[in-house]
Amino acid sequence: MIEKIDKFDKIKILKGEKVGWHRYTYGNGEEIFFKNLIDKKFFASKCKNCGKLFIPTRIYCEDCFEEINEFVEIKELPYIYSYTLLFKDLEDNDLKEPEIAIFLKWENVEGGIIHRLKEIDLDEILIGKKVEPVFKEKREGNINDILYFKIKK
Amino acid sequence: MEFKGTPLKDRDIKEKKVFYVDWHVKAHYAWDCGIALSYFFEGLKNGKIYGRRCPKCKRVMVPPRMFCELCFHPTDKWILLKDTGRVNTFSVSYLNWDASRREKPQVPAVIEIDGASEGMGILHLIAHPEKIEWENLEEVLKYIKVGTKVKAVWKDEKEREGKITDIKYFIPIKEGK
Amino acid sequence: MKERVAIIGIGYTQLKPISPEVSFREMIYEAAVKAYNDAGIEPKDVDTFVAISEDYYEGTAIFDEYVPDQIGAVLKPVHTITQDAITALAACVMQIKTGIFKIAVLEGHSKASNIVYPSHIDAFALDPILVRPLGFNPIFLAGLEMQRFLIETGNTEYHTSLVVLKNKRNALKNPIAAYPGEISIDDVLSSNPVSLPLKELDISKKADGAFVIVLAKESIAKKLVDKPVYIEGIGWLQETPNIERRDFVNAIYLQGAANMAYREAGIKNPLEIDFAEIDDTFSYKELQHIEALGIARFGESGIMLEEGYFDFDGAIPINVSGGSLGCGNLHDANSLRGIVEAVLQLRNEAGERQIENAEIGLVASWRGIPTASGGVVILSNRE
Amino acid sequence: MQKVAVLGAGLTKFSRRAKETGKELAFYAAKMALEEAGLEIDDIDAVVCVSAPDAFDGVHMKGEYLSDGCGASKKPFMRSYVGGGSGVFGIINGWYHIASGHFNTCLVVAEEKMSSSMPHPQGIFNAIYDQFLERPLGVNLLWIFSLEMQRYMSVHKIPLETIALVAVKNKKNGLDHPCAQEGIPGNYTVEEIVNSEIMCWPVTRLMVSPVTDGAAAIVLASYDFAKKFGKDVIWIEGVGWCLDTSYWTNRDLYYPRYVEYAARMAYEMAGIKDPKKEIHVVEPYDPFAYKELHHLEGLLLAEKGEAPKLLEKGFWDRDTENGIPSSPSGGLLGVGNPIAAAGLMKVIEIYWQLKGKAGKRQVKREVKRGLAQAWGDLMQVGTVVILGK
Repeated sequence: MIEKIDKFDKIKILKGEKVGWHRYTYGNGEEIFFKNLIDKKFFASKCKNCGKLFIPTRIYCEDCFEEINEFVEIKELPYIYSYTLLFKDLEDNDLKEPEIAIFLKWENVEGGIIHRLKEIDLDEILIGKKVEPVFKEKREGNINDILYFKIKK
Repeated sequence: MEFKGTPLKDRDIKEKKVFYVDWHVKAHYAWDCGIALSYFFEGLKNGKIYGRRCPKCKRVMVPPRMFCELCFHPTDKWILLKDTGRVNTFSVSYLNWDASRREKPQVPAVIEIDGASEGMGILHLIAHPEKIEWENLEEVLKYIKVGTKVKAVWKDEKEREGKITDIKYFIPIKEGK
Repeated sequence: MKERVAIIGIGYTQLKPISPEVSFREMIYEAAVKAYNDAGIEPKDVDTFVAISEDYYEGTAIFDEYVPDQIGAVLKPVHTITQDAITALAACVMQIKTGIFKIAVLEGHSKASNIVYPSHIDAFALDPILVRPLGFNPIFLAGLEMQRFLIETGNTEYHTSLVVLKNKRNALKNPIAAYPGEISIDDVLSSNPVSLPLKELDISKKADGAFVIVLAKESIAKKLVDKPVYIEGIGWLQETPNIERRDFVNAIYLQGAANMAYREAGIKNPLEIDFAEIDDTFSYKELQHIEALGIARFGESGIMLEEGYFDFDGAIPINVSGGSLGCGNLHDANSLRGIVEAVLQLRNEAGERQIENAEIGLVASWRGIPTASGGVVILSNRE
Repeated sequence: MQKVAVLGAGLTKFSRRAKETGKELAFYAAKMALEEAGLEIDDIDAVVCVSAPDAFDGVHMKGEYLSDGCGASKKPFMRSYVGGGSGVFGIINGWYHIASGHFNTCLVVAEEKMSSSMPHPQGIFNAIYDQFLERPLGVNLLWIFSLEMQRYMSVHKIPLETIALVAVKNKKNGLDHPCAQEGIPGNYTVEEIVNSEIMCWPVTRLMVSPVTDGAAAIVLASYDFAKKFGKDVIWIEGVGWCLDTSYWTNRDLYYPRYVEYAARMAYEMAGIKDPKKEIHVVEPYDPFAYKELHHLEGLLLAEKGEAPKLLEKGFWDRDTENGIPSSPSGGLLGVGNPIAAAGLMKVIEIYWQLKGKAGKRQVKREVKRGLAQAWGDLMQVGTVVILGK
């Protein structure tokens, strides 16, 4: 280009945003997981082709690409597969209080769920620890129906 | 062949028959206008419309750009254009950006700016010459057709911010009818 | 078609934290002019064009509308791939190998500085029902992965800090790098916590920049330039989009992509490569990717790094360009920086960063949070 | 260059609002295509996904989100994206995966869930316009269509009633499509079309294709792989795509030159000298009534300004004897418009017509070669594919 901006005050920036918001209906898979979460139950989908169990429930097996229509309750509690102490909010500002994000898995069940951990003092070894959910009173079929998980004493 | 899918009614959602969750994404941006548009918007702030010329194909282009996309060659001159033009095409819109209905129509148009090369237009709005707001389709068609001459109506100088909206709208001018 | 595809032209701009003096069009145009000059051709000689972009990085819907003008592609076959640059490079290679197209161009850029809330955009990639409603800053996923990776492989935060030190130091010798620097292990270990064990200096900072690459089939490449760089093998893979199904320890996507690329390039042992430009969006990712590529055995990438195996003068120099930690994070265009570095090395034009008699280079990409997808391409200057 | 065959096709119901997530819609369509091709997911070497703006489904990097529903876990996966043209571009993207010799089979999945975007999917299109020069004017998607329609009508002096015949034809054809969106097909008179509510004059409500959720999928395979499937295999004979400048206000919108360039590329590859004779059935992109005619001229199947006249003579009707049936599927106006999946639905219609499996929609005349075309962006991209027996 044979001409460039060489004075700072000649630079123009235009502020703006992509308009619109979003409303996501749950699919057939998610619906089963959260319908049962209202009753404080964790459900997994079971693939009749490979026999694997998956949390959260989905209507297809990601590995065999077969349709799934069998769903079973998983009674035992999940364990902490990994955890992290998170210091930032969505605007990349420091959180008032850092919080613990966790990835929970169930024994011999594929997948797992992301959630938050509370009532914890930090020097405990967390990996592998069993946790139990603390539910909201009024549940409506949302991942936040679980307020948080805490270590199963 | 059995085709799958579960159609829903508006009611199903309003009456919460199905689960759903909402989210408002904060997709905010501070876009760099760059060389050509910074100059163009500076011009608008001063009540002027500038085009940019390509030395190889001689096209005078608006909106301006620092390179000619056909010759793939740098453009070399700022050309002061008139703030009048000709309607290349127009429409009569009863819709806002989000598909909500408008009582009174708006007239978006591609306006070829006088002084730029043939066919060089920009998108803008055309208003009623006196009442500013159009009553209905019939009234628009009395004033506007492909080829109608139009003139820019500018915001007051102190209100101008260096944006495309510094031109409030265009209005049809006499000999165009 | 048996003929290889070669890179014959590269064009790129300075990488910078902000670039307010040029629009995305002007920035890309500059890179395109350089690429066509480097390849000794004009845009009208090009048969097909591929660009990479993501709507929410650009702030526009259907961004491919705004691609053709600045790369000289008006009224030509042009399409956008919304993925990393190596997957898009594969799109160019496959088009040329159909025999219909002789010369192709690939464009990728970043205007990350224009995004006001980058973490909101990353969060918008999370599953809207299962994860996003929790409201976490999506960087938590890197924290979770780094935690498990360090525990299971035995690599330590000392090793991940060493990656940052190496790459920022390498960037001192790369004139286009946005974040070069001489820092210590302690600087990294004591930097602000973000999502422990992930700290501020473990994370590559965003940068703006544009890249254009010209490719041609071998017979044409040899006529046009005297130092074509050949694509010996290319691979790309999607592990899974679901956070709960991904492997937190092994980069399965790179294992799969590498197998594809090694097989096509006839590489039996990864140690045959002379250097590599590997995704280092986060410090631990370079180690994870080194192990996935088979350059180091499971759990040994940290030790080999410590012994200088991957230093500029080591057995297999990794990220001599400075990587993302040294040059800046350009989203999906990161691997274009890697490809450009590999081309400069294989043309013996890397100046102070030149690796002696480099013949085979590898570039590996990752699309960043929250994906588990990436690609591998193997380049050489062997006739 | 490897010859590429189409071995199977799948579709979901088209609906204004689907309960399923985009992943699940993609799964249903992909699974159906695999079943028709008699293949398992392990037979698939690579997966291509096409989908229009991420802002519809409301997920950034939407290709990643959809990939497991497209069967792409642990496979080479690529999402290509040319706006509205993506539907037909999906088969082109899959074509070069195989024609290059890199893969033997490729699953192409097109998905769109527009209903997630609020307050109305049309609002999402505000962001396709230039943020500096056009969005600040409060621009609506339909502006650009009505501006183009006005230009097309005024240059060729085409009456609104003639253009309305496209909507009459397609909505009638759509009655016979099993996936048609509820309330979209129907028997309408020209008057009903012309006098329906004005949206953006000269565009009225019944001339606009609806907002739709849906998915489509096809299975592609190389010549050697497809030989096992006997004789009635459908082949890809030609592909073409072309993108015009983004400065749409500097182009004369009366004629889609980018569609012509794409069509010429495909005709050349297919060895077609006289398209009007050698194309036996066509599915041009019809998001708006006038657009079908606009595209038929770009595809060189009618002279400039002639498509409307031929329409009046029934040249494009489904049961024409000597004309070229256009949009026998019912098109976007008659079946629904889930953007990327709409484009692939049109490709699938050509595939089913050539296989004689279009049921009540089967055209009367004999067909050996058909063309599907999609359009997109700011009146800017043409994508063309030619299928043959």
